[in-house]
Amino acid sequence: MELKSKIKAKILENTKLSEDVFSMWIEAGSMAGEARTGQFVSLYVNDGSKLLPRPISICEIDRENGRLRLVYRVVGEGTKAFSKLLPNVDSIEAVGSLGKGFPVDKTGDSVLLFGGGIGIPPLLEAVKELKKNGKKAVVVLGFRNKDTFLVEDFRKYAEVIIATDDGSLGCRGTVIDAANEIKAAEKYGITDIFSCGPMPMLRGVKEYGESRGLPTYISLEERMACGIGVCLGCVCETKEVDHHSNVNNTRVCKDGPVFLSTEVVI
Amino acid sequence: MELKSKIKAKILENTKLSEDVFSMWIEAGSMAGEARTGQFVSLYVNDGSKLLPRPISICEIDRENGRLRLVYRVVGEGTKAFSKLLPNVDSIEAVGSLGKGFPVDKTGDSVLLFGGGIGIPPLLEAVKELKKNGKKAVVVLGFRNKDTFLVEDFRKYAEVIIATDDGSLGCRGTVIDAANEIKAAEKYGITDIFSCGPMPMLRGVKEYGESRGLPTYISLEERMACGIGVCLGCVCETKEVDHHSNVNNTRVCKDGPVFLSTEVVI
Amino acid sequence: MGNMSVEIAGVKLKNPVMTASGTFGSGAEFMDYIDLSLLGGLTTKGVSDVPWKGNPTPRVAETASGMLNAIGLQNPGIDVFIKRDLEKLRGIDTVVMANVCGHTTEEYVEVVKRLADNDVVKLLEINISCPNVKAGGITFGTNPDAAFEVTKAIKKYAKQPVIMKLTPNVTDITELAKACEAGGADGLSLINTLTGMKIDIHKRKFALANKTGGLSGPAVKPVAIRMVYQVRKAVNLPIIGMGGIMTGEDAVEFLMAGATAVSVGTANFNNPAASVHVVKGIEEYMSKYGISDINELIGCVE
Amino acid sequence: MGNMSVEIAGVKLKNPVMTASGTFGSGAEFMDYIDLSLLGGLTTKGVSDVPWKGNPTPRVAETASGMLNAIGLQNPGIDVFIKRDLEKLRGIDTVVMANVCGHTTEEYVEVVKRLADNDVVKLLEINISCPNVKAGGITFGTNPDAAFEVTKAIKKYAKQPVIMKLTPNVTDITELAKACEAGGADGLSLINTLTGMKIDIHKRKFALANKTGGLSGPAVKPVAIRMVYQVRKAVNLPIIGMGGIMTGEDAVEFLMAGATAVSVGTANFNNPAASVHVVKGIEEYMSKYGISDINELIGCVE
Ligand SMILES: Cc1cc2nc3c(=O)[nH]c(=O)nc-3n(C[C@H](O)[C@H](O)[C@H](O)COP(=O)(O)OP(=O)(O)OC[C@H]3O[C@@H](n4cnc5c(N)ncnc54)[C@H](O)[C@@H]3O)c2cc1C
Ligand SMILES: Cc1cc2nc3c(=O)[nH]c(=O)nc-3n(C[C@H](O)[C@H](O)[C@H](O)COP(=O)(O)OP(=O)(O)OC[C@H]3O[C@@H](n4cnc5c(N)ncnc54)[C@H](O)[C@@H]3O)c2cc1C
Ligand SMILES: Cc1cc2nc3c(=O)[nH]c(=O)nc-3n(C[C@H](O)[C@H](O)[C@H](O)COP(=O)(O)O)c2cc1C
Ligand SMILES: Cc1cc2nc3c(=O)[nH]c(=O)nc-3n(C[C@H](O)[C@H](O)[C@H](O)COP(=O)(O)O)c2cc1C
Ligand code: FES
Ligand code: FES
Repeated sequence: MELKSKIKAKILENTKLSEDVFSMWIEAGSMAGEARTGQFVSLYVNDGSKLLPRPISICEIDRENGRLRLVYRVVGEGTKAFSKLLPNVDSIEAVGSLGKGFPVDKTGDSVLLFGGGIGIPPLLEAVKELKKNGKKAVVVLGFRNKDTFLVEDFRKYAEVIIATDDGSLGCRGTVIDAANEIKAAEKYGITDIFSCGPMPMLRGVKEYGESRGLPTYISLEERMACGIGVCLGCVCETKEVDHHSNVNNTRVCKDGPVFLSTEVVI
Repeated sequence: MELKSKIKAKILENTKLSEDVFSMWIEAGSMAGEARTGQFVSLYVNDGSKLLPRPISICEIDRENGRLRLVYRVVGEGTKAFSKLLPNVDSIEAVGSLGKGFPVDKTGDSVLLFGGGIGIPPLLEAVKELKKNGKKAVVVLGFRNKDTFLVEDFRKYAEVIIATDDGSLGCRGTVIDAANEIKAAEKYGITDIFSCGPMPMLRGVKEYGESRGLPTYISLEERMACGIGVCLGCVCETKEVDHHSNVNNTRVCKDGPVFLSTEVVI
Repeated sequence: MGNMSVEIAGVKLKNPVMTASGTFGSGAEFMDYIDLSLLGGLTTKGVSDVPWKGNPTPRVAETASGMLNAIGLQNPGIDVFIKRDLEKLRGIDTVVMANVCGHTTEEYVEVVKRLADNDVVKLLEINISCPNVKAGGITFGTNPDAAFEVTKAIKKYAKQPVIMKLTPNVTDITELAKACEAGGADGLSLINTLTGMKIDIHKRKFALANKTGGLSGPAVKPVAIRMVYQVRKAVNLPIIGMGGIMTGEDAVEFLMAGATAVSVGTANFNNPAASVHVVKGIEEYMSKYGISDINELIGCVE
Repeated sequence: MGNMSVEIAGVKLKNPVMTASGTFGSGAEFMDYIDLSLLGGLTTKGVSDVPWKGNPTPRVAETASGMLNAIGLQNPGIDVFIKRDLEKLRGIDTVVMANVCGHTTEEYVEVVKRLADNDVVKLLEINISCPNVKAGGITFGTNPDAAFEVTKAIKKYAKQPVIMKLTPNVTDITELAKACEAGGADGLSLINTLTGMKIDIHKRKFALANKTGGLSGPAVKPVAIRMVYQVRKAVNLPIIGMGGIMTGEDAVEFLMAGATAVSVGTANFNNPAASVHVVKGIEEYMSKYGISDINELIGCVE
């Protein structure tokens, strides 16, 4: 068996998408070949004082060329350092791909995807793969304002509905408001829901999906130390006793980040 | 009064001189204008885990263009990081110029300079200035072997005598052996001695100079934390009670690194 | 290549590099990343008599050259640990040390009894020093009398050598070390984490739900080296040194300070293969300086 | 801009940023680098009744996100300090805190008496915690009874408010804090350095001639924040917080933990203007969040 290892991935592209959101393509070799939609990679900062990984979801997978796209928001010193890396000059250390992603192979015909803010990127690979599997994807994207990102990328594969907090673009309000406005689940004969975004949104999505009896997959975030399931730093409470931990806690990094909404307590 | 401050100096050149010795030119602005021969600058590593300065002697001063030359040996992680900086792309943080240098203005007509290993670089600016002041300079340089550096630079301004530990170039033995072999002090009517290098060499030079009654200036090294005279980390024992510290200890960074050999206990 | 094997309380390790409890899961999780048999040993996550749920999240936070954790010793309990986790390690050619936690002497003893006849476990490490458990735990670790008593109680039932793991959050660690020695300990592990705190100034909240957590990583190495040195001068027990080991050079520093073996902890989060890199780094050091037996290095700085 | 001034034991600081003893010389050395009047205050290097020569070199070593020092309190003695060093600070619009060290209660008292009528000194900081002095010093700092006694003795003669500076090398820092409070202290400074050690594995020697030294810098910040928080809950004295402050954000973290003022230490070695940058960083934080009075931040995290 081939061992997984930390790689030094060349930066192929690193461009600004909106005020504080950047898109990076890295040369990831076999890591890209094995990557699954909804998984994440652990990126490391090139600074001896910053030891822990920055988990970043996989936004697009180019398996043939061994490349991964990562879209990230600059929120702290680590992501700031990432935004300064120069394509074709710099490299970044990465471990991955990690976790369990969206079950793109197991859904029904028509999937509704809710993405909020920096939770949007991982849904892009999901809609691509859903489309490849011959399924319909409808995406509701929530932004703070009209300073959006990735919208055109989504339009290539799915119908896109936009909600903004300030109403400067699309529907004013939450992604749930936007979905309700057009009765999305009913209109598109939705069979499954995928979602990634801030916790209040995920709670709304959980309610939206469960109240309609739809399998609802949500991607969670938690502070991580290892990213590989060994430190128990990143747990989320579970309804039932977790298979691994033998208590009502599951590891977001290893058993998630994507969970069926009915399994976890959020 | 203009305050001194930490500058971000552009790397103008960063080339390998020998197996592990590099030469760097930095854009230092007014810092270069004020620099004196034998002073040093504090260089900082661009890594949050390494907080303390790396003191590096000034090898050449280009006052007109505001540039400084620093020649350093890669011995640890900080100097290794320096050696990877790219000219015209990277910058380096620096504080300086610091300390008291060689008294190029106060010597007699003929100065004998002893340099050993990575103690050699600061003598280059010294010979340049001695020559400019119309004085004669004779330089004895000690290397481990024939993998030398800066020799041609010195030849422009001074007569150069070489000693190597393994005899692969010049005189086999120490710089003192080489000086003795040609009776240098006597032959050149030496009036003063300047020296920089490892401690055993400095002890030899001190003895050589003092036994001949020559003013002997030696440049010392000590582990530093501040480089600006405030932590008392870098002291050297003194014969007399030191003016600043009021004990028999003087600060290498502030009151040195160059001392009259008769003042310090080494 | 020189001899790298060392002995801790009669148990031979092929090299002095182990992994630190709580940073290495139950060991098996690392099989995707490294060949476990390259390690001298591994230490499993603290296990208690019944499953523990641990603390609320956030449980971890990054700090300068280190991290804070307040996992709260979440673990599946001794039953699942023995039946499932230890079985995964059976047959792997490395020394397994089981780390044991509890709130009371009885709880420690219960776990030790259950492990007594398990032949996968070759060493017991008793965590009397976790700062994240409110009752019991920490008082054993800071009070010499309690440390003495719990060591004695455990020794009565333990069939494997007993390594007592000490906390650095004390005025004089040698007192604790001596108490454990007097209680019959076969070795000592040090250091556990230093109690620390971080505040998120933007949210005006503690970075950890538990407020305080344990500081680990290179930041604490100087404290760990000092304590290993102090303890080595105070007792006659083998020491497993840890605290901030990232490289083979860090490990050599612990050996020179007096540790017989070392554990790699936080570094596993920086690179899942860190422990194996530490082994290789020690090898390089030994060949660079022509060291024929690693035991020469142990405590060589006086 | 919001109000930045705070009060420590009746002494008003224009902002909460001071500098830490031993990292700022006698203050005047920094005039080449910063305008001292931008600081809330400055603390001078520890001074004793007679000149102290300190330890042999090497006295300092770098560690991950920190450093070790074993200066051994070299200082020119109280005479030169008063006649020369303090005079250079006369007229500068910042609060001068004199840091006092000694081996015995008598030595501390002698220095305090000598400073009693000096009008440049506005605060006294009593270092009962330096780990680098073999006799006296450290025992005061780790023993509550001794801390109480020395505080009481000093208070009898001191004319300036007395800030007792505590060591982090103890099992329970609140005991020491309470002892100083009972002895009449007007405030507390914390933390001094954590005792640490580094070995040069290539030379097989201690990195410091003194073997052990004091660890400071960002590496220790989580420990310092924890202790400030603990002490604030235990006593009713103003706290000057320190340990690893590099930026305004670090300073705000200390204020939120419960410090009324902060001291910038090791950061001065990374950048001689660090203390002034900390002042500016706090200003930026306040204006970003629209804070009208810095006192709102003090202890705001519960
Ligand atoms: C499974 C998962 C997937 C993610 N995918 C993305 C993505 O695709 N794009 C993106 O921009 N962000 C993503 N995030 C959030 C991202 O990890 C953080 O924004 C990033 O780690 C911040 O690092 P920093 O150094 O800039 O911030 P700092 O605040 O300086 O980081 C300090 C520490 O906190 C951790 N941290 C800070 N914020 C978070 C957070 N929100 N979640 C987890 N850890 C955090 C950092 O990893 C680091 O250890 C994801 C998080 C998780 C858990
Ligand atoms: C006044 C003075 C002038 C110097 N001039 C030169 C020069 O022109 N060229 C040159 O190559 N070197 C010079 N040195 C030595 C140089 O400072 C060290 O080699 C360098 O700091 C090593 O840094 P590092 O990170 O590579 O090594 P590390 O060993 O990783 O450094 C760790 C720490 O130790 C300190 N340190 C390590 N070696 C020394 C040393 N020999 N002296 C002082 N501190 C040390 C570093 O500054 C750092 O804080 C000078 C030293 C002094 C005191
Ligand atoms: C996330 C985490 C969990 C830990 N859990 C335990 C534990 O269960 N039992 C224990 O004795 N020590 C535990 N520790 C302490 C480590 O085993 C080790 O003593 C400490 O982290 C210092 O080593 P390091 O700096 O290499 O990490 C834990 C440390 C971390 C970082
Ligand atoms: C080089 C050095 C010298 C010090 N000297 C003293 C001293 O004389 N008196 C004292 O009370 N503290 C002394 N300290 C401790 C500092 O004042 C401060 O408490 C400690 O360094 C933590 O702050 P920092 O992390 O910001 O440096 C010294 C610290 C350093 C680094
Ligand atoms: S981050 Fe360590 S278990 Fe998930
Ligand atoms: S290095 Fe601080 S006084 Fe010289």
